[in-house]
Amino acid sequence: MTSFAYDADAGPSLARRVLRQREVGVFIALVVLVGAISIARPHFLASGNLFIMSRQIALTAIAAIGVFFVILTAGIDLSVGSAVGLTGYVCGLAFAAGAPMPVALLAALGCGALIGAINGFVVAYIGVTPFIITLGMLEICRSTIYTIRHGDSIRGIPASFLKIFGSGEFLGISSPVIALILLAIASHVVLNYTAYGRRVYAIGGNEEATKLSGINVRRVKFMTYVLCSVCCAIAGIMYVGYGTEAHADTGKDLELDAIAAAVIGGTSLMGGQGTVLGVLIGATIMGVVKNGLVLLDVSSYWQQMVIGIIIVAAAIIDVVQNANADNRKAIIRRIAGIFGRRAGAS
Amino acid sequence: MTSFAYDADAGPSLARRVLRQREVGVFIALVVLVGAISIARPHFLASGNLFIMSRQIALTAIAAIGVFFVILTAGIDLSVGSAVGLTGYVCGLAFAAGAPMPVALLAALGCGALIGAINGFVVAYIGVTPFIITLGMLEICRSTIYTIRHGDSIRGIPASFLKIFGSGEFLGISSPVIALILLAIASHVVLNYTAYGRRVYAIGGNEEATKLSGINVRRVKFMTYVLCSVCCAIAGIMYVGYGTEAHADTGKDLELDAIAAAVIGGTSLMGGQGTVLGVLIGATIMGVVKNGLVLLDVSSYWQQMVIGIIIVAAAIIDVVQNANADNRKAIIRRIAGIFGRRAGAS
Amino acid sequence: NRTDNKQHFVMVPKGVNPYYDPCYEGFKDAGAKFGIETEFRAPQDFSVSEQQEVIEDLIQKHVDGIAISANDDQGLVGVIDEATKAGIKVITFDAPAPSSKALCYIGTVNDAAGYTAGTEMAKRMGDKGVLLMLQGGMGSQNLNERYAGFERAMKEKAPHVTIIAREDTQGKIPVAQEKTEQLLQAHPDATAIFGLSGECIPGAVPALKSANKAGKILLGGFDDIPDTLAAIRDGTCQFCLAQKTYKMGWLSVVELQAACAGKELPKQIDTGVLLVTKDNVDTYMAHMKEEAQQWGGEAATMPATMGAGTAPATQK
Amino acid sequence: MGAGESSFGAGGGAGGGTAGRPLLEMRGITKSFGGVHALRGVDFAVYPGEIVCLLGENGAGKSTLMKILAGVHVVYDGEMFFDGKAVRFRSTQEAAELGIGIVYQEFNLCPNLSVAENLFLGHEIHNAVGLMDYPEMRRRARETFAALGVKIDPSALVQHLTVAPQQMIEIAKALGHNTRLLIMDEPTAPLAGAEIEHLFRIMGELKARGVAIVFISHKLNEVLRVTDRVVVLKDGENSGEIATKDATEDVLVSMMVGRELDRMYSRRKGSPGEEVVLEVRGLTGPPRIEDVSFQVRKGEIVGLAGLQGAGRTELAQLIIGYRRKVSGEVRLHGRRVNIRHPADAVRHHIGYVSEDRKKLGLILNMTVRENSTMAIHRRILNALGLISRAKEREVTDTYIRSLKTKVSSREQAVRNLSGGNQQKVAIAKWLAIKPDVLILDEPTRGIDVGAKAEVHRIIADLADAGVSVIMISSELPEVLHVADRILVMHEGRLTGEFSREEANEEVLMKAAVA
Ligand SMILES: Nc1ncnc2c1ncn2[C@@H]1O[C@H](COP(=O)(O)OP(=O)(O)OP(=O)(O)O)[C@@H](O)[C@H]1O
Ligand SMILES: Nc1ncnc2c1ncn2[C@@H]1O[C@H](COP(=O)(O)OP(=O)(O)OP(=O)(O)O)[C@@H](O)[C@H]1O
Ligand SMILES: [Mg+2]
Ligand SMILES: [Mg+2]
Repeated sequence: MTSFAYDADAGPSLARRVLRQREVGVFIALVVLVGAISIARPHFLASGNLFIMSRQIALTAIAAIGVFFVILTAGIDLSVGSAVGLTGYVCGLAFAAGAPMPVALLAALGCGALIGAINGFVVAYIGVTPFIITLGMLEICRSTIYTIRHGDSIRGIPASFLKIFGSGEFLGISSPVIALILLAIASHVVLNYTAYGRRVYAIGGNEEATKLSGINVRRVKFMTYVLCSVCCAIAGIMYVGYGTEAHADTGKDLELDAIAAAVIGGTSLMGGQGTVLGVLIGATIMGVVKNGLVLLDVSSYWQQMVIGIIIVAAAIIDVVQNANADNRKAIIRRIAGIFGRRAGAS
Repeated sequence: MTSFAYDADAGPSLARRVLRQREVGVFIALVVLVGAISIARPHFLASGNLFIMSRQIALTAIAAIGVFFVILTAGIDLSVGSAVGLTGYVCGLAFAAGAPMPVALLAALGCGALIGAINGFVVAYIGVTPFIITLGMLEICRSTIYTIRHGDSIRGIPASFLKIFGSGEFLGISSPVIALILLAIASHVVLNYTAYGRRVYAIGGNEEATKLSGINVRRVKFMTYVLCSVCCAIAGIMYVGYGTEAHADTGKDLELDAIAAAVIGGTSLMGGQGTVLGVLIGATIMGVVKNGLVLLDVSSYWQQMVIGIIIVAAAIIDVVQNANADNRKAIIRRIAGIFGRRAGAS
Repeated sequence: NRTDNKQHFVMVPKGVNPYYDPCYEGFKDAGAKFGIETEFRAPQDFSVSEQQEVIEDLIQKHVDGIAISANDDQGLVGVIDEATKAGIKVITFDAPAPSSKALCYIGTVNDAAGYTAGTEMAKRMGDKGVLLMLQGGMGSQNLNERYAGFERAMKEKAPHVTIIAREDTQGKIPVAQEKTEQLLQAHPDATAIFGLSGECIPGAVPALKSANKAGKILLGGFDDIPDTLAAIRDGTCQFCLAQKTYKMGWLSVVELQAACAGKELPKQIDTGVLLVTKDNVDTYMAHMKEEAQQWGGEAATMPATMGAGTAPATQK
Repeated sequence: MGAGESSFGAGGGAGGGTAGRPLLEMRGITKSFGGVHALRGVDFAVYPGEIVCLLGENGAGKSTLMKILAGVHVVYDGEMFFDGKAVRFRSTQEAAELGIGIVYQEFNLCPNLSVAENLFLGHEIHNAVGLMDYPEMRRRARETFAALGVKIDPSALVQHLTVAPQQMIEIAKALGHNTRLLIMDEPTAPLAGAEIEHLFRIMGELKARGVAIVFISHKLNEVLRVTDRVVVLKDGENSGEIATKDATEDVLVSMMVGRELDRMYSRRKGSPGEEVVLEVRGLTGPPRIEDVSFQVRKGEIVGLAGLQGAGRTELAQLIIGYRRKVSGEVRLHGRRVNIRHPADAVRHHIGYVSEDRKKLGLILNMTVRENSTMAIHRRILNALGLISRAKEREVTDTYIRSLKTKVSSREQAVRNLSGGNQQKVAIAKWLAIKPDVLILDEPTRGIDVGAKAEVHRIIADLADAGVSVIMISSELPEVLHVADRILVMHEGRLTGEFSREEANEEVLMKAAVA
């Protein structure tokens, strides 16, 4: 009988489930980074700092996991930041209107689901490019916030709520981090052990083939946008707890951080490639850098530059690490030959 | 059985070159928009207004054409805005250092070429995702500006320069518009009538097949990034003339507008699809909306929302118009059934 | 023959922001008092180009006067020129455009305001301690001027205070909160925080609270937005400096009227800043209004409470 | 060549035949894509337990008809009856639910998913807790493949597989769920000997179970061997039908082409020169090529035979610099050349027609013209350094004519061409570079008999014109008839070399397996 089994394959498939090579690269980058910072500034690892840093990372990572679902289908969601802002604001408004906590939470989640449903419907059932509709939603959601109260924050969030989502912690872990952990586990299971999850990857890999396999591609895509915005709603609620108020500018530009976290973590914007673990690592790298720069008293004028350089460095480490032996040589050779005319050649 | 009509190909090919169906959709949207606004507010068409509006559109469109080259290869350049800012700032610094105009211009263009070369090298020869490296460059370029003079604007730009690039006009057309027209024509020719342009589209269509056709894919990609940043430099110079100073914040968030312009104009972020004309129409739509909203006295709080809605509307018109008869029916049916449970079905 | 019908003045802020609400209130009230039609026209975002469009449009409308909060100095030279040619009186408020033909600038002189703030901070810190600073956008001209003034005052009045950090909040409250949290980690010895822009205090407050340092660390900064006032009431924030926005609006009408009456206007009127503390947090607005409302009409000379700069023109 | 006429198809014919009610009936099916009329009032019926062959030239409309049957194309005129009931599918799912399985002509797999995941995509298996039951899916996958007589690691990523295993996955997918009607659009095209035999055996078993099968192939010997009835399409219309037992290759051909045609593989008139043009010495490269050395003389046609996975494609890709070699050298006209990138190969006038036209051959969203001239941009520039449309048209039309490519216009997007015509465009691109050395990897895969003869004639003409040709083919008869000399590969090494005289299927096979 003809055998098509290539031992080359055994590796990837197993690894893919646990910690795919893909992540190792960025993970190394992360370890290096953490090492360097904590040597320069031991306080970096102090529980106090880890507490606030992890909370800040979690707030981004929750949104990042949301947009990760969308990116897996080769889509994109630019409305993430505005969705976080609006859902949080809605939560605040509900409280202001005297609603009990469950109602306020449902209002926020419902608002998120609605935003996602609109994005998803227009993308999946009308066929508009995700970039455009979600860009539109970005504007719409943000200006909705401003039209409600001309940008004023909503104060007077009930203590009962703040106790859970604000100061609230469990074994010294803040509520956003707990929420993130639960969300990450759930997402990992959904993406790797349910038909829905595999179909999300399938669409990113080959949408036509997925459709021909009798899968309702539209519905799967639609759902990814809903999931994304619901994650945003979770982040939005957490932000209200974090800020102890609902601010009008919460989540501004968050979409870029969220997408960057996913991509740094090895998610392909062309769809079908990426893992929840990678997203977490990506978000952590960004959070660590931001926190480290302040701890190291880097001048604000330079911080952005350092962030930029580290993002690129992480990506390059990642590429080199994922390249096979001789590609790696080739890459090194090119980097070396950068000044020589050889740089031009393939 | 070799049945192919020679006149038949005149149709498609001609159309594709001049105004492909792809554009008709957005073009209709644009016409509707302009019509509506000018009826509501005849002053919209007043030469004074057209002058300032066209100048603002041109500044975005020049950058949009740049990033369009990159997008055609299925890449992305997020550093567009920062590149515009930095190149303009470099131009200003050159003047501040007492350099004559040609030197200042070359400095800006050179700076652009350098930014593009770095992006291009890291993408094409090292293999980092465009999103990441250009995101890094976004941060790096912007913070470079700040570190130079802590964000101060550079004043005292020579009158000779301002005369050409600032107040300068020709038959009542401002210099940025003239620059745009020349750039657009050049780009159209390059993309449609040169081997290089053909290869740019080819890479977006099927990178491997292009490589196997004996084309140095790396070099072609590399060049698109250089071209992109050089376009940014042109925009940067124009901005200095426009603002009569070099501002540290010039070009912030411009990348989003530039990419949006391209995508609204029918460019596919998956590569291989799009035309210069489309980009121009896309940029114009955005400019017209912004300008129109101010003229129409739309409450400032609502303007963002209207912009969002119009962007989406334009995209939907585009989709519906490009769908063939029966797809169109299907889409309409879905939009109609949006509230019914049918919406969920494929 | 336009003399017989109402004059029409328009206020053009930098963009959409609650900060301008009191400005327009003052503008409106003055208009009502002096029988002038007033209008508020804000560009959609804080951009020169959109501000130009608004002004272009107002020129077509042949309004009588425009009060602009300039997004950019040079960028507005052109349009302001046009407007002046069209016989429209143009002044700037809140943010100046010195290179333009604008007749007068009414507002806070940032360096002076920074100096006042520094003086207050120095007084409260008692020439010792570690000061953390927050600023919304490192590229912002106004804020850099404020900082300059602030730093000068500190050097003169509290040379032993160390300004140990100056972080960028990007003008966003949540970012201000994150940065404050990080700063408190980086510098546990910090004794005071000062915010150069409006979002800093609202961001710093929850950070101080969750670090249980509310009230233990001296917190002050610019702008009297609701969040900040709330913080002053609950004692987390000790003071803020309110720009006299209502007064800017009011005086804008007064000066435009004077200009229309052919009067020569002073180049600059510093409306100064008002110190808001727990004691006057509920009353300062009323005072600011009263103080402003005595200008124009029959009012005579300027009282001493008026900040630096020249007296506003008064009219018969 | 009636070699394979010992048909089990006819043998089982008793079970089939056109007696009783058809399982499926299509009446007056008409379908057009924009201007292109793919089908005009086609009637087609299949009876339980019979194997029907749908025969026709490239672009005749076979795939389109089957895609309508499978619910891919939902917009068409005409009516369809399944089990006597009128049906009109709105999705592939609806067709699948009625037990219609299809192997598409083109691959439809998700490269980023595992073999098992692809196999069960759309009807995944869940365990007690409602999660994906991977062990079970892998187990069943192994079973299915075992039944198909192949061994594919179910947890391998599809992107690491070659065309053959991918095809077996497609077949396994189609067989999956209680299939009553199985459509196979050129299933054997990417397969070689062993797998084809297994496939035929499976088809026999299904037929015995009363499953109806539609079999599309351009390999007439297969058609005669396994089918009961042949339905012929020509230019989108029915052009006759015949019981296989009454048919011969010549009859079928004349039904397809509408005229007599000399299909005999044209033997070349000239003979190879003496000068060695291409020489490969100790070529070695990952993952599998080991120390390969051979020579090709001027105007010589060297056939490269072997089983799937023998490494022929890899060897070709090493030679043209698409893969990185670790040792060995390539010499042209006696001089050592350093080919590190396909660009170098093109510069040295070495062409490579890939075996995977969709992934490596064509740019589907571009036009026939743009694809045809993709490798010769430098040579069609006008005085201004711009691409000369005139020259492009000239080149394009030349090959549309000489390859008899069926296109609505040279500006038609290649995506919209029929499979075979796509293959012709892929070949045209390389003929256009006027190669000294041309490597063709499965060049006649999926193209009709007429076109096949054309390609063979073209290869012969090229050789006569002094071009050195390496033809990789899994079809031994083809190699035997076209090649002057035949090399055989096995597991990345050359395992045999035969002159045309000494070569025959037996010796080649022996060399290919050891
Ligand atoms: N999506 C499409 N758009 C436009 N034309 C199409 C499309 N699909 C097929 N065609 C045209 O319909 C005709 C029939 O195509 P089809 O694929 O059915 O031929 P075929 O018989 O399968 O040929 P082959 O043997 O090469 O596979 C061809 O002329 C082809 O160009
Ligand atoms: N394990 C693998 N991982 C990645 N690519 C592979 C692997 N095995 C083979 N390939 C590639 O698949 C392509 C087909 O090679 P294959 O193994 O089919 O040899 P072949 O002799 O060309 O077989 P065929 O008869 O299909 O031409 C080649 O490019 C080969 O390098
Ligand atoms: Mg076909
Ligand atoms: Mg092969």
